[in-house]
Amino acid sequence: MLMGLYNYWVVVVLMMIGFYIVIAHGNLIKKIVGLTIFQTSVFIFYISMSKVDGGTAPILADGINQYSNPLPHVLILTAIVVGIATTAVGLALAVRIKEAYGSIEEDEIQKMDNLDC
Amino acid sequence: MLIAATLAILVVMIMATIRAVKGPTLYDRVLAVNMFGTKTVLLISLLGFVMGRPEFLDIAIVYALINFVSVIGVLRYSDYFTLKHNEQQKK
Amino acid sequence: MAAPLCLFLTRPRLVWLFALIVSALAFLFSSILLEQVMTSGTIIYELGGWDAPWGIEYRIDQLNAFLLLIISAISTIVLFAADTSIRKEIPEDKHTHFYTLYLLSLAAMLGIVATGDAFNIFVFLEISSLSAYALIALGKDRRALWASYQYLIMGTIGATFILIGIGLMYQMTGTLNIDDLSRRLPEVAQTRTVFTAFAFVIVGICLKLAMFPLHLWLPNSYAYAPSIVSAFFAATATKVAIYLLIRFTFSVFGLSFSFTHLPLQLLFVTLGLVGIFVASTAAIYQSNVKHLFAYSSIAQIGYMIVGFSLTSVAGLTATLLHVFNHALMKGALFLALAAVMYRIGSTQLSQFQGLGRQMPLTMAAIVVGGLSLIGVPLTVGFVSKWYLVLAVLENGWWPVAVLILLGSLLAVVYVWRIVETAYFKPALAGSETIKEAPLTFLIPIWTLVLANIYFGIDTRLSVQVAQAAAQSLFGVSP
Amino acid sequence: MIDIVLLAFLVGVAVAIVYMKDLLAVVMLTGIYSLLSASFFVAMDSVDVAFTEAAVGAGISTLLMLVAITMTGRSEHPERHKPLLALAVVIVTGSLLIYGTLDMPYFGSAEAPIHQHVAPRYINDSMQEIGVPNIVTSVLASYRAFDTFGEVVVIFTAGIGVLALLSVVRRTEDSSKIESFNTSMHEQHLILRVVIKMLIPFILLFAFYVQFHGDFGPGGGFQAGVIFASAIFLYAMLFGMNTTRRVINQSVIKFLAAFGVLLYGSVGVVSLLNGKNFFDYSALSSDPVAGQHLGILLIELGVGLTVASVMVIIFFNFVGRRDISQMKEKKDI
Amino acid sequence: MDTILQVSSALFLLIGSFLCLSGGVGILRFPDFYTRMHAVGVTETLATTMILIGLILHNPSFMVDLKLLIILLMTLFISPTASHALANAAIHEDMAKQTNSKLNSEATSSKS
Repeated sequence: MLMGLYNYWVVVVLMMIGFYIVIAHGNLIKKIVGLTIFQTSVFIFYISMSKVDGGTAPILADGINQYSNPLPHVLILTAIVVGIATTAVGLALAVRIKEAYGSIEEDEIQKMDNLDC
Repeated sequence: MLIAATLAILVVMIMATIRAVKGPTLYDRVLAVNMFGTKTVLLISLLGFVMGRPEFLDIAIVYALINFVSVIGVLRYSDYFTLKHNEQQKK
Repeated sequence: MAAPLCLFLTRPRLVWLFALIVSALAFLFSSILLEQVMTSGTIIYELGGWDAPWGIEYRIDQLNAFLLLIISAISTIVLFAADTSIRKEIPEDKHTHFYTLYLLSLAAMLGIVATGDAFNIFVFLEISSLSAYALIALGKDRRALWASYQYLIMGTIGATFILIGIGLMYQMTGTLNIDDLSRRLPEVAQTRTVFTAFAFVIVGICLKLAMFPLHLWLPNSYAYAPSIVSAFFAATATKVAIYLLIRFTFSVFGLSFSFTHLPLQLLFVTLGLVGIFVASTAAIYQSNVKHLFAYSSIAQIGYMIVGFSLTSVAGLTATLLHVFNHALMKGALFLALAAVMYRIGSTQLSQFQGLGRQMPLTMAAIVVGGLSLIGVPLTVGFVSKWYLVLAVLENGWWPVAVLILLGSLLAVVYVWRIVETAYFKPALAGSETIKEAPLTFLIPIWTLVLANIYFGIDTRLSVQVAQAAAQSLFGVSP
Repeated sequence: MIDIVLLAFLVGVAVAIVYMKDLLAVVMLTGIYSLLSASFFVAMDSVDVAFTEAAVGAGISTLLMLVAITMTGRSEHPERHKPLLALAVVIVTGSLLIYGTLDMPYFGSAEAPIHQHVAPRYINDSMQEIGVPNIVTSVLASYRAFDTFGEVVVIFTAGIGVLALLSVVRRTEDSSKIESFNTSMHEQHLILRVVIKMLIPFILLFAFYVQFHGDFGPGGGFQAGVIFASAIFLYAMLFGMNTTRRVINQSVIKFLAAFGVLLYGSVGVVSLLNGKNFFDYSALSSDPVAGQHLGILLIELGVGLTVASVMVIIFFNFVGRRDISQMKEKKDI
Repeated sequence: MDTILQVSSALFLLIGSFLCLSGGVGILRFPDFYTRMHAVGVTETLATTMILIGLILHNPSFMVDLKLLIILLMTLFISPTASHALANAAIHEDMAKQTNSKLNSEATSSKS
């Protein structure tokens, strides 16, 4: 049991580290970094489950009859693209926020907003 | 032998990471990241052989390339920081 | 069917007219689709010609078709007014971007609703959210940026949760197709993994839905986005999330699983009711009318959640009706606000003084919309609340019914505030020049308002469709 | 064995990221993190994903973050309060997930449902049905073509979104000033420029190889697009934006991005017009397998085009914005 | 023939790993940036070459050898260039700092 699920547990720890960065840190760029880690860990999770013991990469070749599951790979390819798209838009927003507020710290921005109201 | 080489590279990767975390200067970090990248290239090539399907070396080529691009990127943009920094000091 | 629609959107430099035509076409297609589905049952369309669990399919039953219709209708009507409003609120060089993003978001929402594949839902969800972030950030105020950023963080966390949930489900069943999932899940329903998957999917969707405790991103995003965008999203985005919630709990996991493993029913009813009260109370204290209506949206989501958690055909019918009706009223209200924004450049409540005389038609629309929010007879709001209360009573939950009615009283308070300022306070000095909104606003606003009244009186069409959809869901799930 | 080491390593890096305050270092560690996870993907047999993760995570997103922090500043404020609530939320979510893993099929076991239900068809029949040895490519481009279409649209949306957020109207006087400011920095990099000039043609060639070899080995439109774009980034970083703009016109790029999506879509429409379903490539040719081949080739081309041009758009807009804001700063001083 | 290939391949790999490790120790233990740079720069190129040659000897398939050769060539190009750029940038910054501190000290001395 320990070995059988070890991978998944580590992945969960990774996810939670990413998640923690997102919700606990106030810096906008750092939040996006956390988001990237969070998403990458989910990718690792998907890829881990596609592995078959003794299998190889799902590219057909003679003399091999045990392949790992290609479907999660496809999904994750798509998800990686989604991830980079989100990162790009998030960074663009962070840049604009810096221009508009002069800061990228959550609490400072919040303070300025409260003044605005 | 392949396995031994793989392990050696993993150990070196860990060392590089420690340096990247410790710093102290920006350049130390870039150096460590660069080294890390090169070692990843080697690791990938070795892994291909260890797992018995060495046809996929394309990935290693990409790694080498991307590593280079990002090192250049870091250097190029670190210039901005130092320039800004210097200007501020001059003022 | 809906697939070819997705193609139009990618042409850049498309102008408003083009967008309008596309959207109208979408509307046309979805009406035909609804007609077909109502007469001949579920339509399945296999993309790529591969049959279901291997390829991706569009699976359209009454529920999807109904939502497709709502979304495309609202988008067409809103777009009609977009041109005038956008000219005022967004710099010239960004117009093409605006329309491209708008269409992308429309297509993505249609995609979410139409597709029958769990992972495909995630992809479309991200398209629609990405375009939403960008659209909201186009707002003039700098707070739009911050609101959009918060939305981005929350939205991405939500999407990632859904992704984890889908992954867990996939791991237990080996399939991604919704229909196939619903067939294979019961075998493994007792495992802890499926339970976790369920929890993650639900939490993820609730984040997107802005259900009560997770609603923090919504008011600011709606308040600072360009008015047209607020109108579009207020009327559609949460509906899509509701759809997902219904789809996952009823079709994928199945009724018995969803509501027996967790105290979900109790949880949702409580959260729904608390949501109604907290959000309505918050709405009363807002000084910006956009904020006010944004909070009222959260309250309305509370009603939908209550109806949904009744797990009876009547309750679900009420929810679907409310989805439809809420889209109509919020569309009308936010469009009217867009018109106000166009004329006076602000939606602060204090600026509304005397507007009842200067922009009579617009303000009348707001009043009708507000009445509908309260649930006055002859408006659509009444119909859905009526069905909701009936459904609640059917379950014998007296206190809940009373609370729902009390919630409506709160709505009276905040709507009254607007009416009072607009009609019974003297006009601000220097505001004599304010004229009625241009025709491009009035036509779509009043189309929606009249629809509000029409569907409030003649309830056959909407009720029939909603009931059919609800019944089919209960038929599907064991 | 190797995967366990890699995973432990990943955790270490992630923890380090939590504690680092210097954003520049954080970004570099993120680069390391994604290189590591890419190595892990190789160990898990998913070469295509490793390919993409390396190119995207270590390359593109690191670069974008770098450019972003040149605009936003590189240090993070120390936390002022203990984020106990956040910790609690994280622990609850984490333990829920761990709880969920308890009933999961063991890692690597071939009896897991995912290896039993849908996937075998891909593995056993895709050769006859599609005729492409790389199963990932055939699933990506044919069985689940619509997902991939969504993916292209996502990246396109991101491109438009970034354009909407960051694009600025440039004036020529500004750009000439920026250029003079930039050239002063380029002079110190003579060797770099020579080497990179030599490398760029090879990179482009390699990108084409990846693009068209995707049927047989790892790779495909997306990866090729990213590599292509990274060659352009290299050029732009060393020779200045203006020179690059002269080579690659922004509106052309925008057109290409849209063209890629349209190409993808029109492949679907053609099969629709031929009376088959959307994205049914067998309609493209009398022989279904040949039709599949052609379809995959075309849509991969569409993906490649869109990805490359969107990446370039995003990067150009970030850098362009930065240059402008820097000019303003200089004027202020 | 085959055994010779195997043995020589193993030998190359061994040398490569050793060089790698020494580089790793170098980057960890050396006192300042320039010495660390030296440790990495010197070992890295050679270590990579050794390991790649070891792999080439290991595998008889032509396509794979070709790719390995490409990687080898690229590393030979890239890694010294990167090292050069890095050292260059570092020196620049150091000089800038020195002049700055000189300016500063002059300024303070002139004040006093």
